[in-house]
Amino acid sequence: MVNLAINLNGLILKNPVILASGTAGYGYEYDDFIDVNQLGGVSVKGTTLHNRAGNAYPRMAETPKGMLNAVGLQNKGIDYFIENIYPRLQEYDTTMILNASGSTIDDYVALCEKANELEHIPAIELNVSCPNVKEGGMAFGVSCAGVSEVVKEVRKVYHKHLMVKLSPNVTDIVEIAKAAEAEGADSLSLINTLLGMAINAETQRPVLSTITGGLSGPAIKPVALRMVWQVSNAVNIPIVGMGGIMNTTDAIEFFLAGASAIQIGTANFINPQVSIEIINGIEDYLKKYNYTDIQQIIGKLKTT
Amino acid sequence: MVNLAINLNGLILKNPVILASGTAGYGYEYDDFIDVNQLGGVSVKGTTLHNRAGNAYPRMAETPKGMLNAVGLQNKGIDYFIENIYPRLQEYDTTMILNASGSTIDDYVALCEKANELEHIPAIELNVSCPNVKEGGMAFGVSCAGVSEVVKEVRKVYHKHLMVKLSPNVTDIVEIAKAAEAEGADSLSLINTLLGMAINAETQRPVLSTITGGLSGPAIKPVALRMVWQVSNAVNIPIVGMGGIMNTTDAIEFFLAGASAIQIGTANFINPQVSIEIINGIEDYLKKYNYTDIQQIIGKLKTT
Amino acid sequence: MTKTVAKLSISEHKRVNDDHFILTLKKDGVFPEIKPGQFVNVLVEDTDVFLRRPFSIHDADTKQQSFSLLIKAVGKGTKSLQSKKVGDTLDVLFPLGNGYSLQENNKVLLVGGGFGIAPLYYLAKQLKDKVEDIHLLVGARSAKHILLTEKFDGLATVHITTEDESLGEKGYVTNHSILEDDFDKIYTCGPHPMTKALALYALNREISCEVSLENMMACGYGVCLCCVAETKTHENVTTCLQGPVFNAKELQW
Amino acid sequence: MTKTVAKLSISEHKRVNDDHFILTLKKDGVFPEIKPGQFVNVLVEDTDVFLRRPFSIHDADTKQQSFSLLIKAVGKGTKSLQSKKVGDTLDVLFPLGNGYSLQENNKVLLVGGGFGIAPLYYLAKQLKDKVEDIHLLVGARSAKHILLTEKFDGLATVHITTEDESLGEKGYVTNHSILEDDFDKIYTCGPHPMTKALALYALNREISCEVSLENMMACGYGVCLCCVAETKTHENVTTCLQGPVFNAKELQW
Ligand SMILES: Cc1cc2nc3c(=O)[nH]c(=O)nc-3n(C[C@H](O)[C@H](O)[C@H](O)COP(=O)(O)OP(=O)(O)OC[C@H]3O[C@@H](n4cnc5c(N)ncnc54)[C@H](O)[C@@H]3O)c2cc1C
Ligand SMILES: Cc1cc2nc3c(=O)[nH]c(=O)nc-3n(C[C@H](O)[C@H](O)[C@H](O)COP(=O)(O)OP(=O)(O)OC[C@H]3O[C@@H](n4cnc5c(N)ncnc54)[C@H](O)[C@@H]3O)c2cc1C
Ligand SMILES: Cc1cc2nc3c(=O)[nH]c(=O)nc-3n(C[C@H](O)[C@H](O)[C@H](O)COP(=O)(O)O)c2cc1C
Ligand SMILES: Cc1cc2nc3c(=O)[nH]c(=O)nc-3n(C[C@H](O)[C@H](O)[C@H](O)COP(=O)(O)O)c2cc1C
Ligand code: FES
Ligand code: FES
Repeated sequence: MVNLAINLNGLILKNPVILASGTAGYGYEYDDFIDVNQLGGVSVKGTTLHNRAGNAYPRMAETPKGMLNAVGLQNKGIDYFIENIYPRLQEYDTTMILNASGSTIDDYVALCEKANELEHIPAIELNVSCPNVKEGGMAFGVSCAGVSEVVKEVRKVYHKHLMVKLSPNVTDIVEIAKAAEAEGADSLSLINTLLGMAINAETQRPVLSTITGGLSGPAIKPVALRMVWQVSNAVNIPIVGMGGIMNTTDAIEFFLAGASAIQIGTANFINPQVSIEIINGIEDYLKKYNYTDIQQIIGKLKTT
Repeated sequence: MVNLAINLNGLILKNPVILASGTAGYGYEYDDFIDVNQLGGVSVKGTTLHNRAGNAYPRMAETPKGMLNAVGLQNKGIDYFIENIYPRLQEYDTTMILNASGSTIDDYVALCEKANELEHIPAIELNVSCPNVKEGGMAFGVSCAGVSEVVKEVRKVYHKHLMVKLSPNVTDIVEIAKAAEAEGADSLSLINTLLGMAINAETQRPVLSTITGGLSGPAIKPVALRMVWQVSNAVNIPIVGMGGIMNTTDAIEFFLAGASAIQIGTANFINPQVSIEIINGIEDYLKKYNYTDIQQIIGKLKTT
Repeated sequence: MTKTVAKLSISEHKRVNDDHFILTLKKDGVFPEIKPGQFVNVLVEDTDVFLRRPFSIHDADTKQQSFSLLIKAVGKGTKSLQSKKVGDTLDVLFPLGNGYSLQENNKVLLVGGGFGIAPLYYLAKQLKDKVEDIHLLVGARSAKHILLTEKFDGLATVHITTEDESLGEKGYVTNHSILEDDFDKIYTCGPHPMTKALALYALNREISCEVSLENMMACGYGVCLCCVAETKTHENVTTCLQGPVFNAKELQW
Repeated sequence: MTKTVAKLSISEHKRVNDDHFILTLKKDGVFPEIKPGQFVNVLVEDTDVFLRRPFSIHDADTKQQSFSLLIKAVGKGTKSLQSKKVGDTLDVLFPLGNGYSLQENNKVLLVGGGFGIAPLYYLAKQLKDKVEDIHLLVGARSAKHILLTEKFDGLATVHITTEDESLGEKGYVTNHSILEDDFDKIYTCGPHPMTKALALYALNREISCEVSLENMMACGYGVCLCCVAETKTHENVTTCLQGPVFNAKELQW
């Protein structure tokens, strides 16, 4: 038997595979395709203090082995979430993570205070890295000072597992990661999307209503792997890796680079069952190489 | 008739298509495939003051719609170049650009002083963005202070066209671009490769001898386009755009985003004739939409 | 309405004209109920295609356990599908979306533009028993761009407009004289300018109107929020899950 | 030696065993001179393949204007090539690299490991008139992994090693008794551990030895500097342009 359970600095996941925020919906949209209870976790759609309509259509552009999105954190706000969505989430036996965004420190704090009361949600993923709205947190996420400030204030009111989601649009992700760790983050998740752009050469217009958007999918995997590797060598809290994971092999690469768990984002759009296939694939990989615990490959990249 | 010639702040190109450094060799390697004289220009292999053996093999990893390289500026140094390669380049009727790299300011200055004497080379592309060697200039290229310092010192000794090649591995490429402009750069070229990594899940080892390497190819096009767009809206000197250009449509997107010329890199490996195909394709596009001059589409992205 | 993702084999590949073709797909085992106006999301395994491609269900046959798609080859993905052969398999996510509502009515009008005619055939078949008098209005640039109207023989009275007057009345569907008739309901699908004009026409005349949208999609099952349309109350709703069919009066035009 | 990039049609597709096959490609018009040890770089139009894939030239026929490749299906690109059909076209860059030198000699040994046997067939044919006595030594895990040795009938005396002793001598090529003979020259191609062992053996015995390397490549024509091998003088040389064939004594082993 192989142990896939992961203790993420106190947050227990039955296995290391989480649906990534913004691609997971609230989990229940996947009921037709998979048994959501088999997942390690679900990071639900980015939630803000107040209702947000999101950006104008079009919000999507296909790119080589990737896509740009400019959703802009469309959601009905935390109160609506608590009243209408949270009750449904309690029926699931998987780790539900609330992806939390804000435009001011006060917003983040107010949001996280409310999240702290949600019994069935043992963790928030603090999104300081959404590139698609002016107030999406990326302003915080791209400087050490910004990250320090948000994490510090949120830490005061949020007493459960605080995962901080980092932006890849920075010169040195290691210093940002260290700043989050220093202010009390329990874990780090990375990477959010890379800021990109698409143009329609026929209409001579940007494809997205917002001109620029967030790049995700296999195209960004090399950058994501590099950042997970760099950060895992620099901090002592666990890392949740993501960015372009499409199959088991990709997932294993992230574990070797130092991720204790992974998130599946864009790949769900290509195959809504891929998360379960990857869980099974990880088990097969571990068996094939005679491991008994997923822990045995985490960070075990051989570099000599 | 359509005019494809470009005046790049004094540097005249017969058309806006340049072979990118590190993928162009010295131009003559393409003699079997294309008429090199039909190109707008050739940016020759990154050259340093002294001989460099480059990094150990393996230096390459294929990634989704892209590749990582870790060549590490292998070249025999500027003196060897002047003696053995430069004479051959004089036979070509295209704009030869010397891609110049260094590990110290003194190196850059010494190199550019020598380059200043080369009659048949009217421009250098100052590479402050090579991610593959500790001393590859990326240390300079990722901070405003670093870029300012290099450009300022080189500007004192180099009196021809000074193109500065920017790194995409930064939080804010606009401020870096402005720093280069302020110190006297005649044009900017972007982007160099994104720092990435590849892992072999079977051997559990990095694919590259250097662990991390530079990501190029279509995968990075959305990031490159975004940066060209941002920089072209912020500076007054012309921009040479590159990153994942595979065909005419991609090229047109870069012109619309604000590039006055483009470079073709990784695409050459897939099709060594692609540069000529793109030159013809640009002409066809302009005719189709009734333009008479390439200038008429540069920066003409419609955003309202 | 349970969605599935399944590998379906192509049982028929029919050329309509140079750039239109019909693929019939068969599914073994459980076959879901399919409503007209619903769509599928197809994985195209080609170098330059990444996301799935959505297509309306053109016809469905529960007994045969099959359904068909009417596809126009416009780009990389659709051209790759055009080159598929009978016996090849496609990975398909289906059925997606809400579909048209199927009330009893006296006289209804179906309006299709371009490949917007695709869902109207299955719709007409399903309305047959419920509606007295079904009319189909289609428009195109010229006669040779008018597709498949013969399929509607016995299902609907067909009206045609062409811009060059090569068939039917001259002009656009929105000028056709049949619009002067009194209809209980209009069902439409097609490019945005056309559906918009029709929606406004219907709203103006206070005719109940259902519009199917063709917004760009990433997932097709309601999680990415990329495909949204704006409602009258300035909310963004997903066209893949809450649509693609909307009551015209609920949307912001 | 002019390189070209051309669309070539597959004139023959021959299965060797489950994972090995031979593709024969035909070129109309000018046909370049091809030397044994040269290779081609093939564009594989498949979703997950980006760069070209290099293969040695297994045989060439100037009159027929064709050449063939012996390919082992090991991954995405080679599996995609395996599924190609006669009549399909491939975009190929060729001929690339320097090739083996073809001196007159009394007695030479050709050593192949895995698909390293690929270039040795064309080499043996070209050496036929120049060399008195040609020997071929191949090794594999067991008899069923020994490929195509029958092709060398009349060209070379074949020697075999298998790890399980199911054919020929037991062990590796580097232990085979034929190595005790006196050879004027050794030509070899195969996985690095094998070529290395042979190179060291030859250097030790002061036998002239040419080694063909299979380094990973991006361009194949000398511009990317990704495929380098290290020389005795610690210089990095391109295996695609300055190689793939090297005199064993020039390299750092
Ligand atoms: C709900 C729904 C139902 C549809 N039903 C049908 C149908 O029954 N038959 C049919 O032929 N097509 C239908 N479409 C449109 C079809 O999905 C697109 O034509 C297809 O995705 C184009 O793929 P491609 O790879 O060939 O084009 P690409 O190479 O990706 O693009 C070619 C051009 O088409 C544009 N384009 C791509 N997707 C869309 C889109 N969804 N809407 C508008 N423009 C687009 C691109 O911007 C580009 O200009 C439907 C779309 C939706 C959302
Ligand atoms: C000069 C030269 C001549 C060659 N001649 C032949 C030949 O005649 N017949 C033949 O079958 N193969 C030959 N090869 C090897 C062949 O190019 C690779 O097997 C092929 O590129 C693998 O492609 P793939 O997409 O199937 O594998 P991938 O899916 O890309 O990779 C599968 C596995 O193979 C490894 N791999 C990929 N390329 C190479 C390589 N170049 N060297 C070592 N390992 C590699 C990968 O790391 C991976 O582990 C030659 C290579 C070179 C450089
Ligand atoms: C359509 C879409 C919406 C997203 N929304 C969010 C979000 O609300 N909050 C967040 O933290 N990340 C969001 N992301 C980023 C993903 O969670 C993930 O970090 C990124 O897509 C990289 O992973 P991938 O390549 O596997 O998709 C979104 C991504 C996509 C594609
Ligand atoms: C193999 C390789 C070697 C490169 N060497 C250099 C170099 O020496 N100097 C330089 O400025 N850029 C170098 N580059 C970067 C390219 O010039 C270009 O900026 C980058 O590849 C992005 O463009 P592309 O996606 O079209 O390849 C190299 C790129 C590759 C792939
Ligand atoms: S396409 Fe993803 S929500 Fe509609
Ligand atoms: S493969 Fe590019 S130099 Fe050899």
